[in-house]
Amino acid sequence: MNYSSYITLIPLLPLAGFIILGLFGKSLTRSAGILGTFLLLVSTVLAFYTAYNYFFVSGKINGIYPPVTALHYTWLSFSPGLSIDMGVLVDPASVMMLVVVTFISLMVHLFSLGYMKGEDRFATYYAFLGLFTFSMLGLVLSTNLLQIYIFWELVGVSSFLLIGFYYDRPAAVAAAKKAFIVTRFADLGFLIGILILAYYGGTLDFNMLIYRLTATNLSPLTQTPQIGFMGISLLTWALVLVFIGGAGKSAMFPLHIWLPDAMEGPTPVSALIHAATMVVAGVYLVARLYPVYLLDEAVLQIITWVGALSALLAAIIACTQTDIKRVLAYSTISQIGYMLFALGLSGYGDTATGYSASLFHLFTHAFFKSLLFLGAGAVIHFVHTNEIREMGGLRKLMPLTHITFLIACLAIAGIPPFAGFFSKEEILLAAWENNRFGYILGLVTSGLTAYYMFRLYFRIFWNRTPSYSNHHGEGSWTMKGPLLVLAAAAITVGFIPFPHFVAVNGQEEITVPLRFSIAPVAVAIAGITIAYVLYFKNNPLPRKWALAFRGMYKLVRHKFYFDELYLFITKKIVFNGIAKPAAWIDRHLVDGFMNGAGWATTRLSESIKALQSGSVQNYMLYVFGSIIALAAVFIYWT
Amino acid sequence: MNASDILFYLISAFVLGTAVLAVTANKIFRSAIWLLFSLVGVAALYFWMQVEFVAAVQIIVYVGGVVVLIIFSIFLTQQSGSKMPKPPLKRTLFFILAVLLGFAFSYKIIAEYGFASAGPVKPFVVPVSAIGEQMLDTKQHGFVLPFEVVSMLLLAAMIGCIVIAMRSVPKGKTIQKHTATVGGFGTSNNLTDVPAASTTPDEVSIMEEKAT
Amino acid sequence: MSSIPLTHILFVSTALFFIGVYGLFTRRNLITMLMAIELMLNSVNINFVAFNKYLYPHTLNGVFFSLFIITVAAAEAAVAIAIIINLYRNHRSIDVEDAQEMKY
Amino acid sequence: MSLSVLIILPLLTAIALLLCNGFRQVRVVALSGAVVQLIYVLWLLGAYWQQRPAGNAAAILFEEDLTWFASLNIHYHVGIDGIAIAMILLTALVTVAGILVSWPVEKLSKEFFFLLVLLSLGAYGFFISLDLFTLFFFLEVAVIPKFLLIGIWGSGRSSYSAMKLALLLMGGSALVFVGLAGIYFNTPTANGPTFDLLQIAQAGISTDVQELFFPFAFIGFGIFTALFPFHTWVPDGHSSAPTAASMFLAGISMKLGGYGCLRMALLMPAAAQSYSGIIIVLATIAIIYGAFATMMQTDLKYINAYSSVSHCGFVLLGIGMLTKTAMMGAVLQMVSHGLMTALFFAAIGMLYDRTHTRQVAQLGGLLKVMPFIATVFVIAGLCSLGLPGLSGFVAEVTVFMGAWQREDAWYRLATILACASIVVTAVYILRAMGKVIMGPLLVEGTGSLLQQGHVLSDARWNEKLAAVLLIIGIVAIGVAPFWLTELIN
Repeated sequence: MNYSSYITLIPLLPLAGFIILGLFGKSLTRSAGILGTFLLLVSTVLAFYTAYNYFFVSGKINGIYPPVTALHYTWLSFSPGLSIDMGVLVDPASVMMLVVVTFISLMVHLFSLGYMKGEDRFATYYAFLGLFTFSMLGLVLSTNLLQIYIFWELVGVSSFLLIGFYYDRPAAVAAAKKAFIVTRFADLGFLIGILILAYYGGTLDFNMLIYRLTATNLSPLTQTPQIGFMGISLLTWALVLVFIGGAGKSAMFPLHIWLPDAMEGPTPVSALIHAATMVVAGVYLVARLYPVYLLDEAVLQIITWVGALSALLAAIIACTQTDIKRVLAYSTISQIGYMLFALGLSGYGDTATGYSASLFHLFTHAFFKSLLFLGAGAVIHFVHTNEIREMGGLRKLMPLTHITFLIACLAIAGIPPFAGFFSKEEILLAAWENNRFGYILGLVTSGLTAYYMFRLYFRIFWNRTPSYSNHHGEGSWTMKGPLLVLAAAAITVGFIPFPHFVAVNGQEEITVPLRFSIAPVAVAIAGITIAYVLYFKNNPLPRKWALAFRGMYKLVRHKFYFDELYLFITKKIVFNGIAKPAAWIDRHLVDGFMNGAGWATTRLSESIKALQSGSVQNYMLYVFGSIIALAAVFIYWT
Repeated sequence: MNASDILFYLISAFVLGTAVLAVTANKIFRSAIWLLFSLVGVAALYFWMQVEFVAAVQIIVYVGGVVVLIIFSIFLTQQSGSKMPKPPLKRTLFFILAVLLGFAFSYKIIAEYGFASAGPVKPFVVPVSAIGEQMLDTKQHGFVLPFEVVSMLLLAAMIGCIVIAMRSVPKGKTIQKHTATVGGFGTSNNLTDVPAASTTPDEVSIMEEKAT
Repeated sequence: MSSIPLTHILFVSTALFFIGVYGLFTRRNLITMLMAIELMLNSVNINFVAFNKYLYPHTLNGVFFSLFIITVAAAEAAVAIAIIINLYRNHRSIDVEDAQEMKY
Repeated sequence: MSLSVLIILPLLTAIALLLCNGFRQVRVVALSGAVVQLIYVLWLLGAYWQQRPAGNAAAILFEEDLTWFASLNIHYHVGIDGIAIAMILLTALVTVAGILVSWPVEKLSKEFFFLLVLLSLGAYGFFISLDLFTLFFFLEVAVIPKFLLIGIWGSGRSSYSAMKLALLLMGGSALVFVGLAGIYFNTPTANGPTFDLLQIAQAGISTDVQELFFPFAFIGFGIFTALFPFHTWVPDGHSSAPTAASMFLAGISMKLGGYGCLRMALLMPAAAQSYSGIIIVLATIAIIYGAFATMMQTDLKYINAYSSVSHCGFVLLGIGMLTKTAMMGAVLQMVSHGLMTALFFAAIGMLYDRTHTRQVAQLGGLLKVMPFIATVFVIAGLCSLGLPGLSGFVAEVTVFMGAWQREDAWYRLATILACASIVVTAVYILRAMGKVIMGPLLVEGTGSLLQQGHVLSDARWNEKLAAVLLIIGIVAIGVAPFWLTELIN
C-alpha cells in the first residue's frame, strides 16, 4: 500500500492552516475558525482512511502489521550514516495515534467555535491549534529520533503559546513559562539520551536503531556493556535519559508540576493538549523505543515505579483539589502514570500484555478525558468559575453536559461496559501477572479515581440547588456536538479488540477472565459510594473528615509542597546561588580585570606625563642630554 | 707664534667674550648688541681663514639682516631697556656645570682624535667666481639643486612669516584654549561640530520620530 | 701661513656652541633664546669652513654648506620672529614659561 | 564572475554617499547599494551552485590573484569556498536589514551610512581573502567604523563602550598579526615567505611553529567572537551601540572572529589538536556562564549581548571539537546567530524607539499595542532558545552531534554542560518575553509621553521589511537546512 500520496497531507493541512491564519488571520475573523476546522476535517478523514487501509486493506504479514516508511528524505546530514531524515512512519502505534490526534483535535476545533466565540484573537487561537496539531501529528509519524525531538519541541512551544493565550493574565504567562521550562529541562535528558543512542547505534532511524540494538550485536552498546559511566552501562543511561524526556512531557513525578498550572490556558486547549495528546507523548516515546527498552529490564522497572507512584500520588492530590480543571489535570497525571506503569511491567518478563494494555488505555483515555475537559469547559463557560465549591445542581440546567460528563466519569472509573473498564482491566491483569505489589497500588489508584471523579460529578451536578438562572443555555451545537460524539466514543471504543491491532510482535488477543474483573469493579463502586455519601447532598461530612486528618489533608492539599520545593530550588539555588554570582563575577572580576588594565595604563601615563611639560627648554634638555648620551654610547661602547 | 696666530687668538677671544656677554647680559637690547659683535667676530674669523666671500655673506646676512630683525622684534615686543629677570642661581649653576662638562667631553674627543693636519697640501683659495660657477653648475659637483631648494625654502619662509605675523583674529570668535582630554572622546566633537548635549538618546530618537 | 692647528679652531667653535647652549637653557626670553641659537649655528659654520680649509682644500663643499646654513638660518630667524610676534600678540609676553599650552 | 565586485560595490556606494546631499538621498543610496550587493551575492550563490554539479571539485572557486606588494610577497588573493559564501550571504542580509532599520537616522546620516557601508566592506573583504595579509587588512577596516558608530551615535556610556570595544578588538588584531607574521616567516615555500593561505596549507607548517603561533592567532580572533575572559566588550559595546551598529556588531563583526578561528584551526590542525582542550574549557565556560549571567540582566540589550556570549561559545565549542560535523555546526551557528541576533537587536531597537526604555521591569504586555514587533521579538527569542524550525536548533544540534563524536569523557562532559545551557537559555528568554511581550500592558519609560498623546505605533514599512528579510533567512535555514549544509560541505 502506498501511503505517501496522501499521508503527508495529514500533518501538512493543519500547518497550512497555521500559516494562512497566522499571516492573514486578522482579516478573516469568524471564518478563521471555520477554515481551520475544515482543514482538520480533511486531515481526520485522511487519517481514518489511512487507518482503514493499514489495518484492513494491507492487513497482516507474517502475523504482524509491518511498519511502513511512507516517506523519507534527508533533512540534515551530520556524518555518513548519521542524519536527520524527515519521514513518515506508519505502524500500528502511529496509525492509532494518528486517529486519536486528528479526531480529538477535530472535536476541540469544533467545540472552540462556540467556546472561543468573540475572543479578540480568535484567528490566532486557531492558528496555534493548527500549529499544535501539525506538531503532534509530526511527532506521531516520526521515523527518526531527532525528528521526534524536533516535533517534541514544537508541541512544547505550541503548548506554551496556547497556555499563554490569555497573555495579559500574569498567571497564564507564569504557567506557560513553567510548562515550557520544566519540559525543556526534561528534554535536556532526552537530547543527551539521543546523543548516546545515535553515537553508539550509528543511526537515528527508529527501525534501524531497533534492528542494530536488538537483532544483532552490531552496536558497542549491547556488545560491550562494560563501557559506562558511574558503574551504570551506557545503554541504561541512554534509556533513562530518554525516559526523563518522556516523563517531563507526560508530567510524571517529580516533573509533574507544570501540568496543573497549565490549566490556565483555554479549556478546549487543555482537553486537546493536556489531556489527550501531548501529555501522552512520553508514553508514545517509550512505546516507540519499546524493543530497545526490553533490552534493559532495570529501566523498565524504573518506568513501572515512576508510573505507579505518579498514578497514586496524583490520585491522592486530586481528591483534595477544588478547581475543576486541576482535579482533571491530576487525574490526567494519574492516568498517564497508569499507562507508564503498564508499559514498564514488561520489565518483569512479560513482553506483550503491558504494551498493548498501555496503548489501549492511552487510546480510551484520550476520548473520555477530552470529554471530561470539554464538559468542564462547558460548565465553566456556563458558570464563569473554575471553583467547584461555587457550583452545584447543574444537572437540570445543563442536561446534555450532565449526561456526557456522567458517561465520562463512569468510563474513567472503570465501570463496565464503558471504555475505561476494558483498558484498565488489561493493565491490572498485566500487573497481577507480573507485580503483585504494583497490582495493589493500581487497585488503590483505581478506587481513588472513582472517588474523586464522582466527587467532582456530584459536586457540580447535584449537591445543592443551583444559584444560577438558565439565562444563556448550554451553548451552541458546535459545543454540544463534540460532547455527544465523544460520549458515544467513550461508550464504544472499549469494544475494539485493541491488542489485535496494536501489539508487540503480533501477539494475539488478551483475554481477561471474567472473575478477575470483580475486584476492580468492586473497588470502583466503593469509591463511587464514598463520593456519593460525602457529596451527593450538601452535608458537613467532608469538613469533618478533613478536620479529622488535618495534617495529612494539609499536606495533600498543598500537593506535597512540590511547588514550594521547586520554587526554593529555582529562586534560592539557581537564581541567587548561580546566576547572581555569575553576573557579579562578570561585572566585577572579569570586567574589573579589563577595566583594571585600563586603569593601570592610565595611572602609568599619568605618572610619566609630567615629562611632557610644555616647557621648550625641558625638551631641549632631553634632546641635548640624549645626544650626549648617544655620543658616549657610540664612542665608548662600540 | 706669528702675527697671524696672535690675530686668531685675539679674534677668538673677542668672539667668545662677546658671545658670553650676549647670553648673560641683563638687558635684552645689550644682549643683541653683544651678539652683533660676536657675529662680526665670526666674520673676522672667516677673513682670517681667507674665505672672504663667506665672511661677506656673514656680515650681510647676519649682521645686516638677522640682528636687525632681532632688534626690530625687541622693539616690537617689549621695552628694550628693561632688565630681564635673572634665572635662578640653581639653574645657572647647573647649566654652567653641564655646559662645562659637555665642553670638556667634546674637547677630549677633539684632542684625542687630533685631526692629523699635515698642513695644507694646496693653498686654500676661494675665488668668488668659482663659488658662483659651482653654485649654478648642473654637473656632478654642482649645487644647483640645493640652490633651487633653498630658494623655495626662502620663498616659503617669507610667505609663512607674513601669514603667521599677519593673522588677525576673526570677528566673533574667541580663541579657544584647546584643552585636550585624556582618554576622552574628543573625536565626536571634532567630527560633528554638534554640541555634546544633543547626543543624548532621547533627543536622537525624538529626531527619528520626527523624521517619519 | 699660520701654524694654528685645526683643533684650536674646533675648540673655539665648540666653546661658542656651548656658550649658545648655555644661553639657550638659562634664558627665558624667546628672543634671547633665538640669539643663542644663532650663536650655535655660527659655531657649526665655523666648523664647516675650518674642515674644508684644513682637510679638503681642493673642494668647496664646506663653504657651500656654510652658505646654505646661513641662508636657512636667516629663514629660520625670520619665521621664529614671526612666531614670537604672534605669540606676543596672544600672550602679551615672550617669556617661554608663559607659553606652555602644549603640555599633556 | 568576479569577487572583487563584492568590495568594489560597497566602495562605490561609500563614494556615492560622500557626494550625496541630505539624508533622504543618503539613505536611498545606501539602501540601493546594499540591495544591489545582496542581489549580486545571491547571483554568486547561484553561480557557485552551478559549478559544483558541473564537477568542479576545487576547494576554492572564483580565485583572483594580483600582486599587491611584491617585495613582501603580499598578494590580493581572493576566492570563496562554501563557508565563505555562507558568511557573505549573512553579511549581505544583515547589511540590508541594518540599513533599513536605520532608515530614520537623521543625525549625521551621511557619516553614519558611510561607516555602515565601510564596515560591511571590511567584512566582505575579510571573508573572501585568501591572503593572510589582506585578511588582516580587511579585519582592521572593519574595526574602526565600530568605534565611531558607537562613540558618535551611541547611547548611555557610549564613549566608554566605544573605547573598550576598540581597545579590546585592537588588542585582538595585534595578537592576530603576531600569529600571522609568525606563520609568514616560518613557512618553507619555494618562493620565500608567503601570506597565501593555500600555499601555506600546501607547504604545511611545522608543529613547533604551529604550537607557538596558534594561540596568538586563535586568541586574537577569539576576542572578536567573545572568547571567555575577553568577552566583556560584548555587553557594553552592544548596549551602547545604535540599533544598526548592534546588528552589524553581533551579526557580522563577531562572525569575523569565528571565521578567523575556524580558518586558523584548519590551517594549523596539529596545534588545534593540542590546544583543543583549552578551547573547549573556555567555550564551555562562555556558554554556561554567559547563560547564567544573562539571567540576571535587566536591560534587553544586555540580555541579548550576554546571550551572544553564550551562543558564540557554541561556535568556539564546535571549532574546538575539531570533528567535521562540529565544525559544520560552528559555521551553521555563526550564520544562525548572525541572523537571529540581528533580528533580536532590531526588535529591541524598535521597542526602544517607541518606549524609550530597555528595562525589562519597565515594560510589559507590548503584544497588545505593537503586535508585529512583539511577534518579531518572540520569533527571535524562540530562535535563540533553539526551537526546531528556526535556525538556532539546526546549528546547536549539529554542534552537539559533532561534539559527541569525541569519545573522551571530559569532552562528553563539556558537551553535556553545553546542552544544559539550552535550559538556561529557555529560562532567560522566557522571562524576558513573558515580561515584555506578555502580561499586563506597562510602559513606564514613556508614561508622560503617552499622556501627551504619543501613540505607541507598530512597525513601519522599513522595519517590517528588515524583520521579514531576517526571518526569511532564519526560517529558510530552520526548515530546510540541507541547502546550507551542502553548501558548507
